[in-house]
Amino acid sequence: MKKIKWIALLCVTILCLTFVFAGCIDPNAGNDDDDDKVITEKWWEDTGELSFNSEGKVKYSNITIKLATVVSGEDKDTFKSIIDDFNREYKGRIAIDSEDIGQANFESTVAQRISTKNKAPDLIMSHQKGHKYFVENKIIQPFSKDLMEQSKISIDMNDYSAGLSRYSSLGYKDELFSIPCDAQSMVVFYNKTLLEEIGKELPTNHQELLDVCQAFVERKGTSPIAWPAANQNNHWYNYVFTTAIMQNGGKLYDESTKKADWTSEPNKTAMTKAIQSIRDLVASEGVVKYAPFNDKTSDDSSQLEFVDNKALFYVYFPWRIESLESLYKTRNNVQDVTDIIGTTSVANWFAMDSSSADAGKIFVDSHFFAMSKLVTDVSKKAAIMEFIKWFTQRTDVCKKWASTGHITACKLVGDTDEYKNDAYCQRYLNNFYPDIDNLVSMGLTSHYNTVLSHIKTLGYETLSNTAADIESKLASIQKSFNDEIAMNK
Amino acid sequence: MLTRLTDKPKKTLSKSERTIRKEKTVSFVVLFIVTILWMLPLIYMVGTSFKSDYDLQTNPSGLFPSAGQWTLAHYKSFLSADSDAKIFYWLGNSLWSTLLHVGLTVLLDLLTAYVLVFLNFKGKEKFVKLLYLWMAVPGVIGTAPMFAIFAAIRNGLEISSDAGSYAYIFFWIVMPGVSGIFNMLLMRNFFLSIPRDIVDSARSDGASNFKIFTKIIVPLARSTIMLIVLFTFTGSWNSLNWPQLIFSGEAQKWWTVTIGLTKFTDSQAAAAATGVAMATSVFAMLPIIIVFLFTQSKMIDGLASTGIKA
Amino acid sequence: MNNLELMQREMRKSKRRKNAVGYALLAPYVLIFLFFSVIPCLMGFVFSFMQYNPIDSSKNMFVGFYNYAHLFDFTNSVSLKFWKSFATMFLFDIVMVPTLIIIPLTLAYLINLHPPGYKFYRAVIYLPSVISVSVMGIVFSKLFAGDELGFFNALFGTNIKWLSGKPFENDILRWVVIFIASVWWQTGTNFVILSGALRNVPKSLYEACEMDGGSRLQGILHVTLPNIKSSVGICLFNTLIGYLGLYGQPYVLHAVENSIDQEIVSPMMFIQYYLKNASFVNMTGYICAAAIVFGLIVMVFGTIERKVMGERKRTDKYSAAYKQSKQDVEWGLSLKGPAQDIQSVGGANNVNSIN
Amino acid sequence: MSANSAFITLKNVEKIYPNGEKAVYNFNLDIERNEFIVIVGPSGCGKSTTLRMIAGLEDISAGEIYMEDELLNFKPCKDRKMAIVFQSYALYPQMNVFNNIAFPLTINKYPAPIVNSLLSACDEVKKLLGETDWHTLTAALANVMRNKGSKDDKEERIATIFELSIDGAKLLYDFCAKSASDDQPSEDVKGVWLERIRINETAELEKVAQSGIKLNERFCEVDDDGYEKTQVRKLTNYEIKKKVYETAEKLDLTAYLDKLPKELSGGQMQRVALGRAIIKNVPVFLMDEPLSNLDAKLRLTMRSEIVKLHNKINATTIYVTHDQTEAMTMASRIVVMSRGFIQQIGTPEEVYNSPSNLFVARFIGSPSMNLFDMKFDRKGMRLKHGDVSIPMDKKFVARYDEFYKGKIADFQGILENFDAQAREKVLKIMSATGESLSDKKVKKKENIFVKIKEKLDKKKNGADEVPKEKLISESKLEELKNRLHTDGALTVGIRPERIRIEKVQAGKKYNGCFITKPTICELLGGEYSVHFDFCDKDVVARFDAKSLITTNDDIAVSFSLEDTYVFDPITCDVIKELG
Repeated sequence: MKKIKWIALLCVTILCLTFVFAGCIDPNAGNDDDDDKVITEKWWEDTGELSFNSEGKVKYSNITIKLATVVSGEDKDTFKSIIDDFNREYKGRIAIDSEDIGQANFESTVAQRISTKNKAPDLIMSHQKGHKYFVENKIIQPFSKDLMEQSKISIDMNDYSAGLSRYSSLGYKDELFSIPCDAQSMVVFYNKTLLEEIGKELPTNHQELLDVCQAFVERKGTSPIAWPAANQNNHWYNYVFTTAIMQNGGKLYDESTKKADWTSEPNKTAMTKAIQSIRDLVASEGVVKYAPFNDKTSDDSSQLEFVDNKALFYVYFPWRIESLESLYKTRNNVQDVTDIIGTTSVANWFAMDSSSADAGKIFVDSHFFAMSKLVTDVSKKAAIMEFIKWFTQRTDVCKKWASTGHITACKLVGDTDEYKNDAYCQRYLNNFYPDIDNLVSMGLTSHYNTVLSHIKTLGYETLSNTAADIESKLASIQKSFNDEIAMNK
Repeated sequence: MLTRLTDKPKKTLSKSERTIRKEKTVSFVVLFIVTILWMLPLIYMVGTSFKSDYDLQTNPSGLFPSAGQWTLAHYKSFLSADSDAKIFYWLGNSLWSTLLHVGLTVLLDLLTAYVLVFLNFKGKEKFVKLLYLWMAVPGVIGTAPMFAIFAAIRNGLEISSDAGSYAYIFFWIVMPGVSGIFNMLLMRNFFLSIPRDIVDSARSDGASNFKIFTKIIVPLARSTIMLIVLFTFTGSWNSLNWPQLIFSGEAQKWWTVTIGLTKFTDSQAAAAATGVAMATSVFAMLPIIIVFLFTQSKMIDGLASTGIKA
Repeated sequence: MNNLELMQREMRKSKRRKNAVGYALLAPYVLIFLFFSVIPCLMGFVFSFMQYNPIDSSKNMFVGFYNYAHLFDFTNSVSLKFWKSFATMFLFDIVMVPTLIIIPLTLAYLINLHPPGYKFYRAVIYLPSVISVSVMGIVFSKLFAGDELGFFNALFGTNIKWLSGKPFENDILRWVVIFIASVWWQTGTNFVILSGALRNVPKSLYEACEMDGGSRLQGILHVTLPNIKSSVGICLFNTLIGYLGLYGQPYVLHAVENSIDQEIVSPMMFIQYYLKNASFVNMTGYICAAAIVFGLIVMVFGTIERKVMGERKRTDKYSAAYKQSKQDVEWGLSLKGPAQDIQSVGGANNVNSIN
Repeated sequence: MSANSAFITLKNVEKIYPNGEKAVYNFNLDIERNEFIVIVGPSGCGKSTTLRMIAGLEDISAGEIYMEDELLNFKPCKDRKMAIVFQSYALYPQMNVFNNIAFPLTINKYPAPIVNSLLSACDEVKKLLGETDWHTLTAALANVMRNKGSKDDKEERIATIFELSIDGAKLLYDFCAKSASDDQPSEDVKGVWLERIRINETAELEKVAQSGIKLNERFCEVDDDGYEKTQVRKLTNYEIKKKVYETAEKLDLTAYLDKLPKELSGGQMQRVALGRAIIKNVPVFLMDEPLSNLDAKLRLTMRSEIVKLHNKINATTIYVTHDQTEAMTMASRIVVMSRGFIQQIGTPEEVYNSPSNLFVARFIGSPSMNLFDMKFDRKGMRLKHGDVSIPMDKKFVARYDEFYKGKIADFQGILENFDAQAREKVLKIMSATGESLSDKKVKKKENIFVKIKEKLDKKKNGADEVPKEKLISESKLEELKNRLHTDGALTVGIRPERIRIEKVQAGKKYNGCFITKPTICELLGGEYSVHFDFCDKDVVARFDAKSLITTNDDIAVSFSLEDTYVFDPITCDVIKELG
């Protein structure tokens, strides 16, 4: 008898321990997929109250905001200098303490830190793809309307590019969760002299691109396009392949069910056309010598191709421009490259029928601001909104940030002449992103990881060996995509 | 007492001596080849860490850099302060956490085995039976919930200071491995083989439990302790999946060597970083090799002295 | 209260004191053992019946056998990945575990013949097991690099893509590299234990066997192997459990050429991939279920190993059979009747007649 | 190959260890069949090495060992038809007693006649049916068939009950199984069985006739000139079982057949080791101090057991021990050894009563022989020590002179050509005297000048320094020379039981006796062993325990000349023996 008593005791302790950690069980069977949910009960709170100075503006007394940003590449220094400008301007009132976390596990780190309240950031600046995940797991809180009225700091989504601002509600009816700040994608640098040599114009659609490449190969014999290495990192799949899909009218996943429906009709032809468009470039060996998949390419070697005038186009991130120009100057000992290196965008490159509306779309990843649920002090919230407004709507700040290739998402700034004909924007930015309303991002799915990894598998399966049957690949990868989503609901 | 002859008689090898001589030569040849094979990777690693980048491309098949290509560039690169390979921190973290892990395990195993064998109290047999049953349960089942507990308690504690969370993380790296059942039962089996009259006589001389433990039991258990040190050391130095879970969000300078060096083997690792990868691994391996050179003969003899009974 | 009760109370108190000391000294181990292995395992068991989200606890709910149903539904591609990862691991273990017992045993046997310079050989053979797994990964991925920069490719002028190949299809070469690296890395530990055991076999047993007419091979079979069985048992258990939870080697020596994120070739990697990645946070229940199933399979192997290597219950009853034959002889005599007593004692098949 | 009649002969066998140390010096011994040879000596005297050389576990550096005129030197030990019992028993820890004993049988092949199993089985069953009464037979068979147990067990039981061979039992079992339908087989079934036997026999005979194999009456294949052909085959389980049971019976281990060695006591383990030796049924037994790990009481019983066993299976045994009582009680012949040299070979009585030198005298017998030094007074023809004097007769003096002349001749022979043999002779003598090379100070008239000169010479011509043995033999020669003309001390020995002691009564006169007080009186139960000082050495004597004796009684000690021995202290050889 004693033994059974002993075992029973042990089981009871275990059960209650799991409940403690599992938290209260309320089977909110609500399916989180429909996009205009209403927040039933708030998982954040407001404390304290605002104080105003003479002009009726909110008075801040040395509030420090911990900012976690995903910006950690070559544009890190510019971002740091912008933050220093802000701290100088708001000295004694607001101070930004920014920390950059690597792109690979930014979302899981921030989620874990906020959920375990350990070194949790107050403000998050990260790629749009992770924000739906944040709101699903109740990591971030919205910028509430009445706070805006109280603090008289209003951020209105109409001032921002339509393409990006539609994501700011993250699926919650007229809530403002994340504010777009910029957008960036893969852009194209091209060699003007080489273009004149082969007597061609800048391609405006897929067919023209093929002709230019064909002509270049006949004249030069080297690969016209230098891609980043697909086997080294996922950039090629995340930006170029997705843009091709967008330009052919494809959708990565169905908005409402969040599942991939690549085999049903409207999307299927779009996906096949997208794959076909890239195969045109990659398949015929001659056109693109360095297909992104063979193991010799690396980011540096493809850059060398362009700098040594072997490649006509070089597809890479915009912030690579300075190092690209300086490298070109040294390698070809030329003083001024303005009339040698031109810039354009991948718009209309992959659209099979260039007349369609989607032809100009570019898949971007844009930085959005979001506030951690742990922020409670109202004046701190106001300070955060002040900073966001300062960062996104100040033209001089946007110009400085644009110099690293991030086009501003705010129309107020974008439309001003000062921004448009600023030297850098003039020469590069406007060519990189012809129409910011055509920028498309990941959208509202918390399974961004599944989406990206399956797009990558699709890309690899269908493009690394160009004879693969597209339809069967689409079906099999879609099945794995949907199974994973089903598991992760 | 044998009388010694001044001049040695002519050496005539008898049949059995000849077979022993033949066996020795065969084993010498085989072991020589095996040793060469075992040394090859190590020599290659050290050699490549000194090759200049140019030499890395042109003479990959040379164990050592070709003339004039010796360079310390790779060592300089990761030793400089701002480089992202924080090798010193990694070494420090790995060393002290492994030593603590080994020390705790040995201490705990000795204590528990001593209690289970030499002290008697109610429910001892039941506990041992439970241990034997639980030995079959692999630790993998507990990883996910343990991670959840780790996160939940950290949430509860709300540690603000860096040192606090550093200590908390390493508490969770060291502790799970300490209660390994296999080692403890190994020690218990060894204690069972010690004749009881040694302990009884000591106890009759009035020795307290503590004195018996330190003076008699521990010296006897030298070989099993060596075995446990051998298992726990390699186990904790090479542990990969649990620390990876815990370090997912932490600063790089808190990582252990094994986790740190996986940075070079990840798919994202740049292909051209061979030199730096080799230099870092040589540097990471150095302290352990030095410790090994001193202890290995003592360790191996210790292991063999009293044999092991499972 | 006569002294009997007094004496009993005294005895009870001393017993209680003895128990107290026992429990006190046992407390640290029991606490750590309970907190770090028993409770997590049981919670894992409970979570496998729930849909559990560690970050946002409002989502947790009991789903009964939903997770297990998913796991055992082979059409679901995620579960399929889990079961396929078993296949490669078993195939690899069947080759790996015996090798990691045989090679160290032969090396230990050779070392025990003490050829000249054996101390140096012993140190070198044991050296790699001190090195961390990622260092081994770096060295062997460069040794067997696919392009002509790899050491062996350069040495032999070949261009074999060692570490490439899609998992489950054409990555046999990669498993060969992992095999070689693991043999190089892990022989040391078993080698040291087995050479210790070999040295402890008493020499007089070999002489006895030789005198009884046993050849050298029978010497090994009847004297060496039984005596080192316990040490072989230890090595086998450790290697088996280590390689069932295979994670380090394939992670460090992964397919470099066309690395695909979802490179899952062993159950541990499957669990680790979905645990580490925060975006799969809702799958924790499913992962616990997978871990439970994987744990059970490892337990089955563990117990089989213990049964095979453990003390076998001795069943033969020779003394009983002897008594039986003694009775039979008397019985036979009584049957034959008194007349032939003398003759039958001699008995046709006398012992010495045979040789 | 010299035709020597002895069963085992060892011809000047020597053993040199790889590091150059010589352990055994020309060991010559002829062993007859059924002898119980005991090699006895202090530890490290080379006795175990010799045994291991005979067994084949150690290599023989020089000399030959023959067994039945067959050279053993290069034969592996498994072909030497010898069994060895180790001091540490060397039982296989993982096997139970049955398997330990059966081990030699399981791994070896034994010659056996090629028997036509079917024919011999039919013949046996026919004989059985004829002899025994049908009803008792069928009752017994039914009984065996009824109880549970495997087919083999039942066959084995039938074989033991009716003393058939295993094939006969198998045949009988088949018959019973076939006719198992009616449990009490009636009369006519016997006819059926006989009929079936006949059919089998005729069929078999035809086959044999066709194949042209000739069979003798016991159905064993016979070659042309009538000798039974033999084949070498493994023993069947039944044969092994029978033999192991038999051996276990002899050593009454039957109750422990299932136990593991670690569960047995010292005595039982020892008997299992003996069993494993006996079962091989080999003519020669080698035992390396088998009893030294047992307690005293058990040692006594085991001693008699071993001797009884030796006689029962009339084997030849070579037994090594360091305990001289075991040697005396068990041996038919004793070999006393010291530092690799044989001191004496002889029956226990010879070794006890006429020891060849001081070492044997001192070693054999417990309590050991009393030895004391006395000066030899040639003129007075008596041995004198202080006031004690023993009159000697003329024969002794002649013997004395003749002994020393012989010795001097020997030493001169050694010194003439000082080669290896001579050196070994010196070593042999020293092994008896107990001196050792290292600490021997060579007494030479040397003063400081001689030493310096010597050193100079050595350095100058670098002559190899003179071997120590030569120096020692020179000094001994001189001592022997002056023994002829001057009176040196001699060592006199007498066995304790040969000394007569009486308690001194007041009145009685004791002439020719030595009156003294005992220093210790040890009561051994039936008698006292009385210690007293005599010629300033401690001497032991026996005294019947009927009357009490204490250390303050006076005792009168007397012994007769015949009971004494006289040894020369220089070479420790015996001069005068008993009588």
